[in-house]
Amino acid sequence: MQINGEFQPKIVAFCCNWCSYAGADLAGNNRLAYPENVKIIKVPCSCRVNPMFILRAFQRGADGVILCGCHPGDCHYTSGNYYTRRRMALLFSMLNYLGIEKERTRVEWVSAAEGAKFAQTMNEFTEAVAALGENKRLEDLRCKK
Amino acid sequence: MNNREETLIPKIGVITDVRIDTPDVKTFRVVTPDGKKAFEHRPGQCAMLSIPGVGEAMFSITSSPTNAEFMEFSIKKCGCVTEWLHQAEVGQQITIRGPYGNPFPVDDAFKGQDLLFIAGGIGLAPLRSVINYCRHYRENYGKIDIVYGSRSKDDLVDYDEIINEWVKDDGIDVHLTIDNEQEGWDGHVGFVPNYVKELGFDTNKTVIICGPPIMIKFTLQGLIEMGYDKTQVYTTMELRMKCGIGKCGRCNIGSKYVCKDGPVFRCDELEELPDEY
Amino acid sequence: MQKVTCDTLAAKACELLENGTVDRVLGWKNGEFVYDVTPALFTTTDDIKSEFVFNDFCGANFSKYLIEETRKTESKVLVFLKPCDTYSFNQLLTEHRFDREKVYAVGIPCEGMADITKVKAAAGDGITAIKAEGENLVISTLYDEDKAVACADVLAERCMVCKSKKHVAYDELLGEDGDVIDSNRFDEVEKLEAMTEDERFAFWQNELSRCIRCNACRDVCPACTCEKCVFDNPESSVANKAISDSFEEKMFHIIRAFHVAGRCTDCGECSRVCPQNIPLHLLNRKFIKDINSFYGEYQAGAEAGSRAPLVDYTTEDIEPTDAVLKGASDNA
Amino acid sequence: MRKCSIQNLDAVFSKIAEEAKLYIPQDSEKGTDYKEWTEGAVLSNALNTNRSPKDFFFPQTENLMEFKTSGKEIEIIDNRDEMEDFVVFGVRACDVKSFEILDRVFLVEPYDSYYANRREHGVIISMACTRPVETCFCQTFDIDAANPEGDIVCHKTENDIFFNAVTEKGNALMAKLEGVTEDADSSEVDAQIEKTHEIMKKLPLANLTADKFGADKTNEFFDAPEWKELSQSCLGCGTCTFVCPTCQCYDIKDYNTGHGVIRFRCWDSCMYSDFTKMAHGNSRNSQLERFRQRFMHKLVYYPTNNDGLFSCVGCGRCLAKCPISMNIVKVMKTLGGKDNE
Amino acid sequence: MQRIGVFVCWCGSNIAGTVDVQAVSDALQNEPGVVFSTNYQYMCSQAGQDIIKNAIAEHKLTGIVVCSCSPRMHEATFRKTAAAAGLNPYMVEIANIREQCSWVHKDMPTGTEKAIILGKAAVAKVNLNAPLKPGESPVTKRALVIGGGIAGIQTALDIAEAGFPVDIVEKKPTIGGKMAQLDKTFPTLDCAACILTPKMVDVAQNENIRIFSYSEIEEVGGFVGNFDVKIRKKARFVNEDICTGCGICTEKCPQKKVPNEFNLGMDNRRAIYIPFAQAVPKVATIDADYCTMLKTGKCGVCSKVCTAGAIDYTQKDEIIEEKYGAIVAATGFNPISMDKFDEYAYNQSKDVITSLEFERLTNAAGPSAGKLVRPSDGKHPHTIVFVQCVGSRCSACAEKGKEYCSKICCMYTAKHAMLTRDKYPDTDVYVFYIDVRTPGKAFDEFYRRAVEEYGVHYIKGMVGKVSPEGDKLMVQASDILANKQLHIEADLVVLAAAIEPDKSARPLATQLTASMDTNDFFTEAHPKLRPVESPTAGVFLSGTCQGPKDIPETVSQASAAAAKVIGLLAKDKLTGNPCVAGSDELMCNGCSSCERVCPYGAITYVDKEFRMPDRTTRVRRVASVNEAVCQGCGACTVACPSGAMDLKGFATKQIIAEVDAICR
Repeated sequence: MQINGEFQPKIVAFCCNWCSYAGADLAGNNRLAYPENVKIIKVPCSCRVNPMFILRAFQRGADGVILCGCHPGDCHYTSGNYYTRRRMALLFSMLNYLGIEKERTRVEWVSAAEGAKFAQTMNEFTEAVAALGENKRLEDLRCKK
Repeated sequence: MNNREETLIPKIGVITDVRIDTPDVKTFRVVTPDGKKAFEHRPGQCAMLSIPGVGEAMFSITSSPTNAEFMEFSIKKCGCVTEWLHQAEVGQQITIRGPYGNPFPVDDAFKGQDLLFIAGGIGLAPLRSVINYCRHYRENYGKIDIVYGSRSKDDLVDYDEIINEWVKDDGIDVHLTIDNEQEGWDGHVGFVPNYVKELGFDTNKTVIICGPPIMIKFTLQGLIEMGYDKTQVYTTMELRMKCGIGKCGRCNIGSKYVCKDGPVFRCDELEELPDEY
Repeated sequence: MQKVTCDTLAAKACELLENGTVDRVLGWKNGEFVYDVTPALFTTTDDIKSEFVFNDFCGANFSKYLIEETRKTESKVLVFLKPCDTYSFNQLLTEHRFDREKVYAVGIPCEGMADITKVKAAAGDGITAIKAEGENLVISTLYDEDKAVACADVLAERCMVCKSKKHVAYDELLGEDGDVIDSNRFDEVEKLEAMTEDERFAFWQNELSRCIRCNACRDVCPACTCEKCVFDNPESSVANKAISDSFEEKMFHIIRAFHVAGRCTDCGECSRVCPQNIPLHLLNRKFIKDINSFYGEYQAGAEAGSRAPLVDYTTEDIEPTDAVLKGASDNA
Repeated sequence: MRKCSIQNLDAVFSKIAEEAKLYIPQDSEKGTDYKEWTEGAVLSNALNTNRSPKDFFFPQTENLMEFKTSGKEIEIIDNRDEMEDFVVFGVRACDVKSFEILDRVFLVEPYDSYYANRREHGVIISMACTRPVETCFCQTFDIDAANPEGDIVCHKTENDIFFNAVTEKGNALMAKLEGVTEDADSSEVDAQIEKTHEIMKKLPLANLTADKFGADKTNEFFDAPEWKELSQSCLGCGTCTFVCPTCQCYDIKDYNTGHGVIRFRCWDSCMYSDFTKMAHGNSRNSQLERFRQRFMHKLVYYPTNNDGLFSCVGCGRCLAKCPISMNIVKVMKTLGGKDNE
Repeated sequence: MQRIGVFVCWCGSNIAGTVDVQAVSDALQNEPGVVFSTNYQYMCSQAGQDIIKNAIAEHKLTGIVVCSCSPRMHEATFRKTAAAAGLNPYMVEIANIREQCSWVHKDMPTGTEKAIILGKAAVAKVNLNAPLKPGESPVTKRALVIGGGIAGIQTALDIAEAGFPVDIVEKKPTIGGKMAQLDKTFPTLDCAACILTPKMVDVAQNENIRIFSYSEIEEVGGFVGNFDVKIRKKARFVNEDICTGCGICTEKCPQKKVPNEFNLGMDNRRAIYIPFAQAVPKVATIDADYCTMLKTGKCGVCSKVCTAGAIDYTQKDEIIEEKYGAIVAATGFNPISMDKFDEYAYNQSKDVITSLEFERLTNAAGPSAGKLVRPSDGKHPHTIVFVQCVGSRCSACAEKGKEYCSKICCMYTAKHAMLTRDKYPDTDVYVFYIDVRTPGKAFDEFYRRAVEEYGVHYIKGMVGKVSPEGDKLMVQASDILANKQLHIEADLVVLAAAIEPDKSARPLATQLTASMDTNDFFTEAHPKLRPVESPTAGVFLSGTCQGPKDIPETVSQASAAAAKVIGLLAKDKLTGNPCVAGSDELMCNGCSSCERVCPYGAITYVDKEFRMPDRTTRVRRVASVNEAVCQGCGACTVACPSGAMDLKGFATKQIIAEVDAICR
């Protein structure tokens, strides 16, 4: 997708309802701008995100997927983000093993008080994905416009 | 590209009327966007209706071929396509292709015969096209008896057409029954197979049965006890059909494809086929 | 050449049938050719005597059959388990997939099974007979005279890097028990990891593009025992029956590997049955290697009831971003 | 009969490639498959390819049409692009026969236009077999491996390749190859055919006969007790149906791409548990019924509907690829009575 | 097909300023399922909610999407509106186009486009929503207060006042907390003990309140309304019921050299001690680390002299299990350690003390019996220097101290300065400050009295260095207003140390699954609208554990927390969270993966009979979710390979529909 020439990546962010979604709200309260390529999906906890959702996002045209959760130890459900950490560690390592650029996927722990960190992470991540260019390795041609 | 007719590519149909027959059966009237019938069909044939993204399913065409303006389908809600159709409103477009299956032999085996239609529940839908066809060409056929039963009064499909038209026609006897007692119903109460035995028809009739498999099984036994021969009894089958043109290989019983060689079978033909169904 | 002979197994099977401990035996029967061995259920001793077979081609892992077998009757079924099968046996027990009392497991030692593609490559085509003599196989073919091939050269890949000759679950053991071998079974994975991202993508694109989605890998895998697979279930919105885009073959294999991660015992059946010879075991081994390096050595099925890594956690686990770097650069 | 030396076979290939896309079987360390010919591609002399050439005419997935829905309206788009000509070289006798079997399914009224579209644009150059293997049993279905059918029949001898155009499509293509081929008599070819027939007689499955089966034999085999033992260890995977050159069953599915719905057709396997699953039940519930359906269709149902022509060509792929080594030969031997051995 | 209504809020100009709301509502009009789409200035206003109610009635809507502010703000409001209009409250989805769109993207076209996409995602989700009914769980009518300072005491008293039983768990041998250590309190200068002790006595005498002193929280399980807590009652080797608090043992105990932490180590106490006279419960405690009897087994003086025979050396730690409906965190604060501030020579000279130590020095029950003396030589200090903001308001990059203002130091330093000048008119008092913050009632007048009436030298400037020379302390400081350097010879330097949460707060937060900010203060559910509740349902915050505050604020917050607890305990039934997990029996393999990942143990296994197609029945082990215990985290839905386990409200189909809508 091109806007005024340069490539605008599509980023899907899964945010956990208790911490990172609140962090995103805080970034909004403090008017901390981050690129509009990022679209946030609210999930009860980061451990609700199934690897199928991440692959589905790439299939339907996303160029980068970031998963935000509470800091380990802070999870509202005590152990949710520990499981996320294990699952995503293995999944990302496998995706990279299959040759998919490792900068396309990322996990970030953002607490409800870290609005600035949320905005900064989104800026960083969008730049990293924009640098990689379009997602050619995990795309589904049928879903392309 | 060859110009031969594309079999798998459907036409567009518009639902022009939705009539609620029973709590889980609705009758849909379908025409092409420019108001005409999608295609001509023979009594007992079926058509593949589909909603893009939901799926495709085979439904018997319940309106008679003599009806020129539209085609009707009585559909019971029991799967994802039927569920979606039951939520559809008038004006909703769907896709339709067909006609599929070989029809009831109305112009040869049935001609001049006394006919006995036995239907259970939604089973009336495929028979309604034949009944109305025979009523249209009333003179070609002898006496017509209709035995139709259902779970309860409000499960009788197409109830008002039966009461206002069929009953009033001369030479047509309609025998309605429901499975168990219900106030506001003074007709017969009991299962269709027993009711057929009770009525005791003479055995020169050609019988057409359609309904749940158990009903067909017991009714068939009853008829044979009454002296009927298997060659006089016709039925339609209900199997999973995908392509509708006898190629995708899933609706076969033995070497016969229900969608191409059926769905209408004479009971003796069914006899030869293995009882896979 | 297997240490334990076919007659010892047949004798044991007949003995257990006669004394009533079991009422049926899961064993092997000859297929069409000598290398074509079919898993079979024997109920009478003379069936066993006439048709029971055990040779270098009995690679099938029986533990998955036990799910259906133990549901049929109340009586016990005899099953012969090679060392790698016993790990799947334990893993299925951990997941309560079959009733342990209804199984009488006999552990049999295994010197490694032959891979028919390697045999055909070595002996040329038109194989009419294979006889095992000492440490090699004598293969007679239509076109040229008999050829002797060393067993070691035609061993299946999973047997060359066999991870353990130790039986971890059995009611009775024929022959003595071996022990765990620290084989270099991750060399192949490390070779792939050493490649660049583009090379890896090209490698997997070429391999996975040949997949015909016949589900053989899923239907034979002892860790893939769902009542209804998520890919066969239209309600799951990821239902996928055929590959109509290169993405879908990656999706199927990544998600299948993820579902068995931490539960796969690396028995190699998926690669054995793949009609397109895709090295599927390299996907599962990558997960095993990562689990070992991130969360400590873990062998699925080593002991029944153990907690698989993906349903466990510690508060100090490695962060995903470092995990990707560690996963890729472990050997570089 | 025309011939050319093996050395300048590449010249023939490049000539053909000018006319149409050329696919030849090429080796890779993971088996042999049809790949598009490019300069310097080496023709494999493996007996059979991993995937059968059925894929050229009846691909594993094929978009039928696309729907665009907005509100209550539906628009149907048939976005098939014009199929250009292609040539498949090196097809063995069994695979060529499979096309005839598929033709009797798809080219019969009601007409399958997708298959027909590909069939018309495809030219088959078949290659006679010289080294059949133990899994071959094409002679059971009276297919002559040494002298296959096809638009152009090739015979590869010691140092030459002989071309024998049969159909007019074949002749049309041969006409274009005048420059690179020369006239030849068929003596060398006949000798080779004879030699191959000798080898065919020595194959392990040489005297496997199918005359016990055939049209209208349904009731004889339907209730046979042996089905239980034959199907007991079948996994219900789709390998045998997907490697088989004559399996014709397909499924029609819709895929929502976010901006439209693609209706596509894909191979389906009667061995799958949900093959006949309906809203209110499944007519083949157990693996025995599904297993029986597959082999009854090959050996009884298809011949009944196609005047005796069996729907198996004896290529041996299912023998080699079945995870539990259960296949049609074992079924024929078990059901066909002891004299079949 | 659902009939969905879309309502786009302007939020005044907050959204309409950078998002073309009309374009959004038009674009969403022809999304599948949408039958009505409008926009209005304030959807959350009464008028806005009426628009929704009328639309539901008029268009017979089955689901509504509100594109407005964050669901954390008004999801509850719009759910109530839908319920009032007869629609199931869980058929409502919120698209967050304010905090996550209009406020963070300035450019109108792209902002509008993103708002439309977020709207489409919400519509896609509502299309697949099913009406949910929240489950109900009983409420244990008992509250737990963790921490016995003024905050805990006030909360406990108010809850008990409403008739509910309360347990206070205090890790020290007595309740009273920091306030018990203070002398006077600003701005009214009334004596801390005089206003605290009566409340402590009330607590002791209130039959609804049980005090677990010298105890800690071992483990917290369960969820709101049904917490089950394990309390570790540390062994104090004195039988509480028998000990009368006479104190003879505390005089006779031979082990005299135990640093008295009540006086911050400025004097010593015995191995068996009562922290201070008005201690509640007034019961002796044996300090296990110093008692020779416990260490070596040779002594036992205290048991000999104890008339009541209350000493019991064999007492062990005791674990008490109790069920609670609500938990209040009141863990209080501590001054930060001065080790990192060596420029003030706190560790070199005994005469450099913190304000709390100054409180003890001026307190009649303190180490110097109320006489203000120098801790080094006991002489009266003639020049005292107060240094403000020690460790408070430090910039983030200074690796020591806290970024925030500790709020109470300006006032208590003014109090110290005024009292010192009042009691010892001959002493010079200097206060070095950055800003003097007196925001409370009668605070500024109090501070001006200290300056005008009592002649305290307030100097705006920073103290550069304090170097002990001989028995004097050379204070180098700068006076910003007069712009000159000052060198003062001080006898005593008092540092207004910053305050930080008690060390026990962090582990407790993990136990309670309550979230904390980077400074270990408990995070409140909403900084402005819900300051006394933690995001974790059933956990409330009282006092400085939530942030620095003085005593009046602490007490008011304590009562607020009590009010919230009373509100919760007054209910007989708690409507649970309906978005809980559920398993499809037909597809469940019974493999226990979900049972292992469930943090609440909400999943159990039952054997169930299934009729197979060939009419045989088969018994299979399938999962069943206890909807009252499940909190809806969703860990089990990913652990389940076959997708049998799904989460109501966040089903796999719904999330995938959202992903599709976003990436379309």
